[in-house]
Amino acid sequence: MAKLNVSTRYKALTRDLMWDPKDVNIKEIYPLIEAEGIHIRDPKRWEDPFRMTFNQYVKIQSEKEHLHHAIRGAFEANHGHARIVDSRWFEGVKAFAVAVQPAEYAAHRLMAYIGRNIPIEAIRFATFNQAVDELRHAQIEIKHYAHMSRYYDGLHAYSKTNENLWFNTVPKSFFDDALTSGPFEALIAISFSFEYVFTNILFLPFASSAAAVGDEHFASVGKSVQSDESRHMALGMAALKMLLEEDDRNIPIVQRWLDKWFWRCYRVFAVISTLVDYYPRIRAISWKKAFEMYVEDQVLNGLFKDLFKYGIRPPRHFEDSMKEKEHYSHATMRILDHYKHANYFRGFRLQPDDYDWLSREYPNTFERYYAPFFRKMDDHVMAVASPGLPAVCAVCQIPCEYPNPDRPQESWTQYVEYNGKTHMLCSPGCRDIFLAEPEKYMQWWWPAESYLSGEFGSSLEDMFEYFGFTPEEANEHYSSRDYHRWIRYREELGLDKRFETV
Amino acid sequence: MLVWVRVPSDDRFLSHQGVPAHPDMKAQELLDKATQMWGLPEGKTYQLVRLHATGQQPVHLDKTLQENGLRDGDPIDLLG
Amino acid sequence: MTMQARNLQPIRQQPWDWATKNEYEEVTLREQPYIHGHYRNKYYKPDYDIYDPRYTRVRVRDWEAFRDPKKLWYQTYVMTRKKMADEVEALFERAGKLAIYERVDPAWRKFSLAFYTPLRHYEYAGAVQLQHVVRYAMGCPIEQAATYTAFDKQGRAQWLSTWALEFAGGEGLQALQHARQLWLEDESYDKLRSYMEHVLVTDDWVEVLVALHLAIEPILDRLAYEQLNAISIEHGDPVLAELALICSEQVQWQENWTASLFQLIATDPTTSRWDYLKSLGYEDWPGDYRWGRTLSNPKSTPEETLTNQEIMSQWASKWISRAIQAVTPLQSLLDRHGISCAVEPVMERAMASYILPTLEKCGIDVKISV
Amino acid sequence: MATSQQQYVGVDLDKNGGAVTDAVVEAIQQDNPGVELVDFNIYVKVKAPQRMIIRRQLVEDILGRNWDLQELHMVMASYFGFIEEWDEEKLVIRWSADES
Repeated sequence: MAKLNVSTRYKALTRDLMWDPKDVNIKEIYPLIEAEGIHIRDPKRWEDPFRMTFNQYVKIQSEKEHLHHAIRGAFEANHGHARIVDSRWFEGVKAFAVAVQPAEYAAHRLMAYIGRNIPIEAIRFATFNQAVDELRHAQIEIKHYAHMSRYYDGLHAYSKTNENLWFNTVPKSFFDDALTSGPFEALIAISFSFEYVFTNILFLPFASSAAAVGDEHFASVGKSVQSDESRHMALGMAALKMLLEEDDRNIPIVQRWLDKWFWRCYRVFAVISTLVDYYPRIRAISWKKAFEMYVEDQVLNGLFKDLFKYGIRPPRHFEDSMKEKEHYSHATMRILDHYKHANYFRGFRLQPDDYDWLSREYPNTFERYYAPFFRKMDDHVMAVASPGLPAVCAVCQIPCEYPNPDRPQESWTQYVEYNGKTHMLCSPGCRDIFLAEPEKYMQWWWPAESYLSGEFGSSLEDMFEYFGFTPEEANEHYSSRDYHRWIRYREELGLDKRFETV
Repeated sequence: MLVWVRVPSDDRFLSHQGVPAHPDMKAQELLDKATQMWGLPEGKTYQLVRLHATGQQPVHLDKTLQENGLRDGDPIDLLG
Repeated sequence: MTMQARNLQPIRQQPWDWATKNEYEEVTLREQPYIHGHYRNKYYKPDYDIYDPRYTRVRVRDWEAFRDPKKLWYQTYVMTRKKMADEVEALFERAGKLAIYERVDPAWRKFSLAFYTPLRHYEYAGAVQLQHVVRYAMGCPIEQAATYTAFDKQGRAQWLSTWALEFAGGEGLQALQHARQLWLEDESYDKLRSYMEHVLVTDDWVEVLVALHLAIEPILDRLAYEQLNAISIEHGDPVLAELALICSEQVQWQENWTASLFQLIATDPTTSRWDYLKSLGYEDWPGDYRWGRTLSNPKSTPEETLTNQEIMSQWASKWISRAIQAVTPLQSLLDRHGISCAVEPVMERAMASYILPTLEKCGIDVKISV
Repeated sequence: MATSQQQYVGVDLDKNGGAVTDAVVEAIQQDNPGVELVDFNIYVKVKAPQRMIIRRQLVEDILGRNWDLQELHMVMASYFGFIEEWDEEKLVIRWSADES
């Protein structure tokens, strides 16, 4: 037969499969299609540039799986966990594990929701692929920490921790927000804002750090996951362009979503900034530089210049995120140190090389505003602990402890009156998101009320039981049993032996 | 009822911390609870200020929380 | 692990506090959060939680108890499907090289294009509605199986399309177009198309699974991927028969896992839809609504008065009757092309070999009215 | 909008790709003006002003074996720009701000 080219063939396989129903109302099949005010005229002309078919998908993905699980198998068999340069890295990996992995799972359910409810075949098969990919990511990450959990603390009840711990309400509320949105908003939220604007910064620097500290397994997790993200980014870009070009009435709606989800994504990445700047003892890049490279250069200076012709301006408060880049990781690490006695991943005493690196990378801010705080822990790791349970931001759920980047000695906390209550927000970015949909954000579940009301029992032990871990699994790394375990594993393997050469 | 008390002078840069409270309790009682919780030095004079979207409002220590118009979930600054 | 030095002993043999027996369970159990969802849906069922037992009428004591008999997780899924994809591609390549399509009996050629090509729409519609199941089903064990099943259906829709493109030679695109017309306008397909449209507006995710995997597919897939295989070969077309064999491997798995799910549901005597919380260790959890920020107390929703078996029986009766009505008119298509194959015995066999035994294991009676 | 700063497009390639990654980088350098490389430990970021083309034939010539553009999926960890074309023969990534 005459060989069809890739584009024609892809269209033949993925298009015209749906039809206008004759015996039911199409609005019953797609009840949400008009809910958000988006107008679609001729979506047929759009296309997912990756043109991945079922056969290509399973072939490429099984090769990726094969490569990744071979690395995993070797790492596990050789006790790679004992061979990394410093075990505090695992505390960062734990943070990643219990924060990012449930997010992947939520994204899996979310992509199914989007694919089911947006009847645009041009992007639909890409959403179906992504729904399966996200399950892949969740499972690769689980396999990674299933092994860790056999040797280290903190992960053995991850689902309980995910459901009940204050820290996990941060990523959970982010994806819950998208899951409860309309399908087009969810598409912009995840495929565009999350995947295109921010996942680079999640997987590229972190995988590089993993390789630098010798965690081959985690480097492979990062790289293998990221290798699917190009497809997800392509979906996000195609969807964004389609919505903007289909109808002018979509533009202000899309702008509103970009405003909201840029800041929402930026804030959910707060802990990632500490995984870039603090947890690895050998860093690949600083948060500040990664932000400049991936967000400022590639997105604000690249993409948003292109979107100008549609009347789209850079997302609201993007200047704030640029200002905050000198503060973000330090202020976030400070928050983690306040509550490290009640978290499944530990803080740690900064070491001399950490002070050197942080001062060098952040000459304008670190020594002046943050180093004194971290030095307080030199004698006593609990010196900076919070006396109680913090008020958290009603949108992003992070404790309201960010400094105003213009005046770093002052708090950035915002107070808003709604429905007979004063609501607290961590920043002007989150405040504006709250004000746009207060009826949504007043529904957030915040464990402080439950903890303080004694719902989970009257003692601290009861509360930890509810979190899914014990007080011994929290606190500071270098004084923890995990650190001593790691030393023992290394001794057993003879890793710290010095061999004289004469 | 729960109120959120912050000590802006604390150099740990902490946010408001939850304090279980009761509408009928005197503000002085809340102040004592909060100073104890935050580990502030005894024998000094402190005051409470309620924070609003529109500004600040002093809390009268001899009145109850209800008389002060304090509501569940209100943020308060403890100044000293 | 006895080989391991004492100082390298793991601190726990099981990675999680909940018991797992294998890799599949390790990456599947307790994946979905069950409580403390943050917001209610903005548009669809705005009173419901993100993961809410009220998305179906049936009640299950422990949603995590379901197991896929094939224990598929992502790795094993893509590895087995890669093998199938390789087989399908090799099959088409050999067929081209051996010029098999040129030797196929002309009557079969016309019939097979008219019968198999429109089924891409049927497979696709099933894949789309399974996305609804993936979003709203309770727990990862169930929705994970639905996820791969949906992907399989998508794959079969593409295999059938590829087959038609290859088989029709230079007129491949027209063949797809013609098949779409048949699907929309030919009266042999009228009832089947209508059936799939009604599946697409079925809201209860368990009912969707009943409609797809207990009614239409056991019948139609047996006809398309089993019964016609020998007839295909008789007409000089081994390609379609081999493709159908690969498809039927997927179909058997989808029937097996849904059958065990139906059994789990039908034999569960639970009367409260909130009982699953006990199995998760949240026995006394009063619900997040009590903080007064959410719209309503989900537990004030009245419970079903019917048992799971009664509900399943209603669904099965309704959808099996309709499925028979949907497949029966395909006889006229066979007759029109002079293919001697009777649809009715295929339906009887599907009932006897799969549908009735499954219903029996569930303890369900059905009233079939055709 | 005035282009005060250069708009770059580009790809992040996984260095595990070995010879394939090297060949793709070389092909990009040969076919596109102003290419810059940023070495990133396990990745190499390859960027070019405004537009970038990757041609299958050239990669194949450099690599000295048959090479399918689909293999790029294995090494392309990320990209920036709009994918304008991706068929059997070439991948084109570009910004389009200067068109309007």
